[in-house]
Amino acid sequence: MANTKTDEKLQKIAKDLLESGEVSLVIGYAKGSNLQRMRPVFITKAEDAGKLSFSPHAVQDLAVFLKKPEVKKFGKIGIVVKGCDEKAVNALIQEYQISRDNIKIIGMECNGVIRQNIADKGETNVSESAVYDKCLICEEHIPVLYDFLIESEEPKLVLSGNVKPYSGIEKLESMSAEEKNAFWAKEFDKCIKCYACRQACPLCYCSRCIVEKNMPQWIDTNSEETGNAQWNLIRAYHLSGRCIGCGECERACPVNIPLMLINEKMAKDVYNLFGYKSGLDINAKPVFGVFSESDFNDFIK
Amino acid sequence: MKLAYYPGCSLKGTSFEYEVSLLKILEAMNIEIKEIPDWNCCGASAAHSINHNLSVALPARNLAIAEKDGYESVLAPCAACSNRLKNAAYELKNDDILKKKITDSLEMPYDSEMSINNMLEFLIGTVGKDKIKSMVKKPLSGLKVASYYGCLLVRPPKVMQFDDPENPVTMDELVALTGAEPVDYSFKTECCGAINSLSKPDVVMALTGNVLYDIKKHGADLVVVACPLCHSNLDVRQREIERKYDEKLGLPVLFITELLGLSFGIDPKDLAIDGHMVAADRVLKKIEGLANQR
Amino acid sequence: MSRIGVFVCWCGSNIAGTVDVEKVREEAAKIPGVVSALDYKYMCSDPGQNSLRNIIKEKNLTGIVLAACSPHMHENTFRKAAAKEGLNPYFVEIANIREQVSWVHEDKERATAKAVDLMKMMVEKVKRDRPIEDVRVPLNKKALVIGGGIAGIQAALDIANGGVEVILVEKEPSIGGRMIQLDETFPTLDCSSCIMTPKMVEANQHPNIKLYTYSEVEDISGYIGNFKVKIKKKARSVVEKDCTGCGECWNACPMHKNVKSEFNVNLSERTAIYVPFPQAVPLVPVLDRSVCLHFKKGGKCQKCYDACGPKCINFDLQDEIIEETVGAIVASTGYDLMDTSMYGEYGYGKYKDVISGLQFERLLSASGPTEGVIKRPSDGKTPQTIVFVQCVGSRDPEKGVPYCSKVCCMYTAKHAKLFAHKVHGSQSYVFYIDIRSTSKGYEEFVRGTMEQDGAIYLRGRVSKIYEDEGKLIVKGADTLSGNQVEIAADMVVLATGVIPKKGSDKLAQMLGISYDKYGFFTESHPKLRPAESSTAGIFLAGMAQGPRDIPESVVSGSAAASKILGLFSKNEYEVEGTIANVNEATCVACFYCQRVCAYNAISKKEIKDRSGKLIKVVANVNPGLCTGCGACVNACFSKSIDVKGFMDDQIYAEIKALAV
Amino acid sequence: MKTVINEQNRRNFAAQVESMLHDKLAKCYQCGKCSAGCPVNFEMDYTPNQIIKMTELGMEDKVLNSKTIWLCVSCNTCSTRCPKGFEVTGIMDVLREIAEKKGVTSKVEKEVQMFHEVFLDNVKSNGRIFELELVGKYKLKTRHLFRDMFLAPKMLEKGKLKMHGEKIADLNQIAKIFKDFE
Amino acid sequence: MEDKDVKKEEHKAPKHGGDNSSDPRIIAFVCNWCTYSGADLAGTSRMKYSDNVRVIKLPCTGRIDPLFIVEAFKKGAKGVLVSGCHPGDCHYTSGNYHSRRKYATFRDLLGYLGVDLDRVEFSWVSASEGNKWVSIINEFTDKIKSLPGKSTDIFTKK
Repeated sequence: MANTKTDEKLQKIAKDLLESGEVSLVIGYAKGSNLQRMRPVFITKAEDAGKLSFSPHAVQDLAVFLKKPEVKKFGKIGIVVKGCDEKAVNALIQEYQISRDNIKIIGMECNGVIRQNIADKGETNVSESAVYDKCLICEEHIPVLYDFLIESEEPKLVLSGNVKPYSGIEKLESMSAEEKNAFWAKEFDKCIKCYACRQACPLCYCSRCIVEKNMPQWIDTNSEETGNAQWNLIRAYHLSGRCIGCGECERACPVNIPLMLINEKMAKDVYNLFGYKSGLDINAKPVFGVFSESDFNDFIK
Repeated sequence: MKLAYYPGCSLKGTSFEYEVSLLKILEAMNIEIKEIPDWNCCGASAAHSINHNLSVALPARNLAIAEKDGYESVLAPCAACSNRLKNAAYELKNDDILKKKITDSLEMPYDSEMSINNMLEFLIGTVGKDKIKSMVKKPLSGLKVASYYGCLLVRPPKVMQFDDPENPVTMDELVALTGAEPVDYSFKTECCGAINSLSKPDVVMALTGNVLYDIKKHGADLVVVACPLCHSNLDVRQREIERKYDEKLGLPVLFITELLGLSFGIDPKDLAIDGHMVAADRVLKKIEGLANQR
Repeated sequence: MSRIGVFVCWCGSNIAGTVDVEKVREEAAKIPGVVSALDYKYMCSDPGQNSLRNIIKEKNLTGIVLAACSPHMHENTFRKAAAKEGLNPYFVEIANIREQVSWVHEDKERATAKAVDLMKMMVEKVKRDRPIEDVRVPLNKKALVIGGGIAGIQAALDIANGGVEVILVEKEPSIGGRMIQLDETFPTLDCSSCIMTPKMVEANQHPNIKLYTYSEVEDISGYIGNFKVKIKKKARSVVEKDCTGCGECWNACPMHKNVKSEFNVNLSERTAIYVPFPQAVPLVPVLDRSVCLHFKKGGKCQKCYDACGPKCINFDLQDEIIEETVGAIVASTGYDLMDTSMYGEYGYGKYKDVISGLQFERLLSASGPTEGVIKRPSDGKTPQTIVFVQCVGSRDPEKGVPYCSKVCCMYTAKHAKLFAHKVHGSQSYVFYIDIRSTSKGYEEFVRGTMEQDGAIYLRGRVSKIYEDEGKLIVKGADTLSGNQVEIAADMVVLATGVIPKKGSDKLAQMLGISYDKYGFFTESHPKLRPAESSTAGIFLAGMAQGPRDIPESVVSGSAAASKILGLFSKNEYEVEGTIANVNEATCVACFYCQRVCAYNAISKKEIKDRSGKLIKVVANVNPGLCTGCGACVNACFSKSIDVKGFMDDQIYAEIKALAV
Repeated sequence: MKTVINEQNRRNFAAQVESMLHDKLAKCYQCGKCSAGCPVNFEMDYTPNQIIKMTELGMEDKVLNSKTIWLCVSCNTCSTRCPKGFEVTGIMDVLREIAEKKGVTSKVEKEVQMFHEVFLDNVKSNGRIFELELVGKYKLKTRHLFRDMFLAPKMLEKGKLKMHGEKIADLNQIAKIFKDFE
Repeated sequence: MEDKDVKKEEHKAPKHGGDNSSDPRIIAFVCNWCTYSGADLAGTSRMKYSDNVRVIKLPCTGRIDPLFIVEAFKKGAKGVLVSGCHPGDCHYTSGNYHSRRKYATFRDLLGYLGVDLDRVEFSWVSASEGNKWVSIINEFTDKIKSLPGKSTDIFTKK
């Protein structure tokens, strides 16, 4: 449930930013069609700042809008972010897609956001069983970088450890190649190549995606087995070491492919191999922009 | 040529066979040598081990007597004696101060360029290959003979001035003259440990054992030596070595003079071959057998 | 439509013995786009090449595939032949059916099948070849040498003598570097300053050399043939052209205590206005504003100005930025000694008489603080026993560096020798791990130190040094005899290891050249391109590359110079055209390509509209720097960059040709 | 045990050795070829190259009390092969002689030392070696009475052991030599 | 009867590289400077090795895109080898280092999505390692032959 105090603070900050001209756009959340839904809102006038709100239903990663040309043309932008979303902002700064000078980060302390399907049933309180898996492993309840921080008035998320986030990864890892293959074949079979995963991803910002390149044809465009698998593989590969785990792709997928099982697996492996986690430091060099002479070599004969 | 003979103590004692056989073959070849009158012990390894000056002075007395008596060369069949005599001559030539001290003490001058020969130098150089070859009456062909040189004949090379210190062949050439087949092997000049024969018998047996087993491995019927100390270790201690390493050797060890004597057709008894600890009977029989085949 | 010619070489029986060349030819003829297929005994022979040229003409070929030996053998031969007929030489592809088929397989049928496959792959590749033009970069025939030690001076002189203008930049007030600090040099015991000073003077007076001392390179941009350099000439407070070097100013300076002489490695003092050493080139003093009373006490003191005859002291001089454009650069920034104070067990810094090798060098030097008489820093007494400790900091991965500093064995032997010569009846002990004396005359030199000069060498490191009753007790070991030993010394000299000059990593970043984890500049190839950096047009010399001695430094300076003179012998620099190419329409400027480029070849390019408004930023490939390795291609998510000659669609076509 | 290097003592000892040896200790560069070829290395407490280094460092006590100097069989293999032409065998003689003169009795290898002493006594009194007497005296002195005794009967039988020794005529001169050089 | 057989033989693709496990197609992506030269050396030394391999030459492992591996599988390869200069030996300084990171990650991803990793091999083969090239190829071919003939991965059209 939205907290009035939090909203007031948020609105004040946005109002000030717009009034002073420090930004010409604030991207934030507004109350949605019902209590359990919030929607993105784009505020360009100080007097509209009152629309801004925040609650455990603010599930969207607004950083995705930063890649849109329509948004970019505003120049200086303010953005309301949760800890997870903020990492996307950092990654975009690392990859020169936005400049730190052009963005004001309004960081929200967040204790977890409630799964859409549970919220739709009327749930308004964060709890271990109600929030997304990403919230259970979240280490950035307070964003790592912000210009303004709004502390949460909500009760903290209590973890009993009974709910195992992303438990599918371990299960898959223990399977044989054949079993894994069967699992993913079934999942990818559902794919309709709508590319919603790509559109929802704040870090899929290429103006021409590799899937649209046909000299050579990197990916079979028709939606059949091998092409689907290829698309999902390349999407995951391009996000390895970059994905910040906001989960928007999976949420956007109309056929419910468990994309986070791939994203989180790759994040885990990259961390184990190279000690790198994406989006934590705007001054860090991206993991695939550097190397170490002592990198993992055991798989090479 | 006047040839002086310096027998040394061993040839008058434990290695009497060496002198007996030497005199026998010289007699056969009609070569005359004269024992240096009233010669004394060269001091052997004991002197150089603990008293350098004494190790020069003791041999110097013998050399001075020989020089006084007008000899041109000295034969010292014992490798240790020839080594010490050569060493003394070398020191006297290179250390004027020491030379003065010694000649003063001896009350004899010493300036000689007299050559000092070991047994092999004497046989090859003074006697000559042709002479020896002409003497061979009973060629020993079919017999495999390993020549063992040890240390004293060849080292230190700058003083000994004899053959190649790492691979000497003089004795092998003499062996070949007898018609026997020289056996090549790896430990021709490895030390048998003679100097400590009495004081460190275990060490000596290890060293001598190395040499003997290597010879055995290369298929020799017997070993020839030109040094009584080597002979003592290889012959006298052979039984003990066999027991220690639990492996039979049965290698007769002959002096080179004895081998030459056999090829000259001299009776083994006259060469005192029965004076050795390791019986040479089998080899002697083989020689007889070979002779009969022809 | 492609008009491809396929030529199958027999290579005598080398290919034809194992591969059915006729079958390969027949299969080639069936491929759409192949208008000519031919087999011949020796394609590389003159008749072979001629028939190739004739067919290019006759059939008006647009591409050629040779099924023959390895491209490493004759690719160039055939490219040249094709070029003679006006075909772009990059339209020649080789299917390697000798080294990788006929010589390694035995079953003729299967080898033939493989040869056919390889031929097909190359036909598909050549169909997708685009014309490639070699790149020509104009050259500004002027060179920059950074660092005025022996390597830099040698490079500058050689380039200048070759008739090319050189800018020599030196950070310190005088050129001369480390070598001028040395007393005598191993193994000949030449006096260092006697052989160094003439070179310094020559560099200063050479009409082709422009010398900037007390200056630093501030910024470098551009690429081979066209580097833009900004040099900061630090305010000297003395007008160089008017100064006579008479010395009245420094004699008048009241600050003659408490300021340690850098040149004498803290063993003496200097004034605020000073020349680092009497033979300095140029012989013009520098005013050290950090200690000068004029600057510290509000302008009252001007004793130097008063003493100066030509009045060339100017307290108002400011730093000056000079801009130059050069075509090539030599980086020869030299070395520092390691700080050995981390060896608490040796007490450097704690005990005055534990000194570094360079300090001992100054004690030996006739122009040093003791005028060449060896005296202990603590009490000025002449030591009778000196212990030298080698490998202090070197070969010590725990506290120092794992590498060998190379010069210490030799300079320690020299120190022990000179000590024996200067102090009769003295004794030196040298602790070493190994003696490395591999150059001409070096081993003999070290042996001489032991055999003639009586230095005693002990194989082992020193564990601890402490003071006891006026002596330095050195606890060491002689591992050869297996003994722990203790020596009471009057003085201890640490053979301190060398490290790259402080700030050389910053310079390397500015130059865009690679350096190793210690900061030594990395050669383009450790064996075959030892004078070149990883960036075209930038060459390396001296200790900045790694430990080396004087003759090696001189050689490396000359090598860099000859590379530059060779480069400048043409008017343009030519590069193979197989380089990367950006699709600006789809580039989203993430610059992963730039991150992975080892050659600094990728820069940001702003695309503006006619009114000058920025439309977008894209990656841009500098053709002078790109080597065509293709790392950028892999880094690009949107596939907006490709390498000519190895385009993605060509690779895909090759894979497709193999489809089963 | 650590060794404190006293510069004066080190110099004295090294100088004494060098003057008797007519060679320079510094010549040795510790390649170890002497030790590699030494036939009795396996029994030694210090290898020959260590003896040289320790002599150079002035470790007189250790060197003179070592087993090595007495175990050396003077086979000259080391000197013959030394790449620096150093008198390796010679230094063993010199060190034994210094030990003998200084009255350092080898604690570990006294038999060797005693044998040399008994041998020279024998020469002194006879001018030549009387083997039976030599062996007997040596055995009495070392108390190794029964060592090698099993060899005796056969040697006697073969005539190798003479029951009477020879004495030279001019024993006076021998006595003088010993007097002058002992 | 006989004629028919001959004709059939002609129409068949050359007898190699088929889909069965006894004669698998293997594609090797190699760098020009080290591994390609190493393979040439195997040739000049007249070493013999399995003929199932087809080499695609690229300038550097830095240029060998992991996505090529998938494309090779799609086009019927039963095994894919990627090979280049040893760490520290890269002709272009660091191409192999950059790629090594990507290969490590990509390999994990392939395995996770059900590709049998026995079919993907990486190696460093220098220009002087003709013998290593030979043993890599032979061992890899043997390994591929021992795997089930039909690869089960989702990138291969069934």
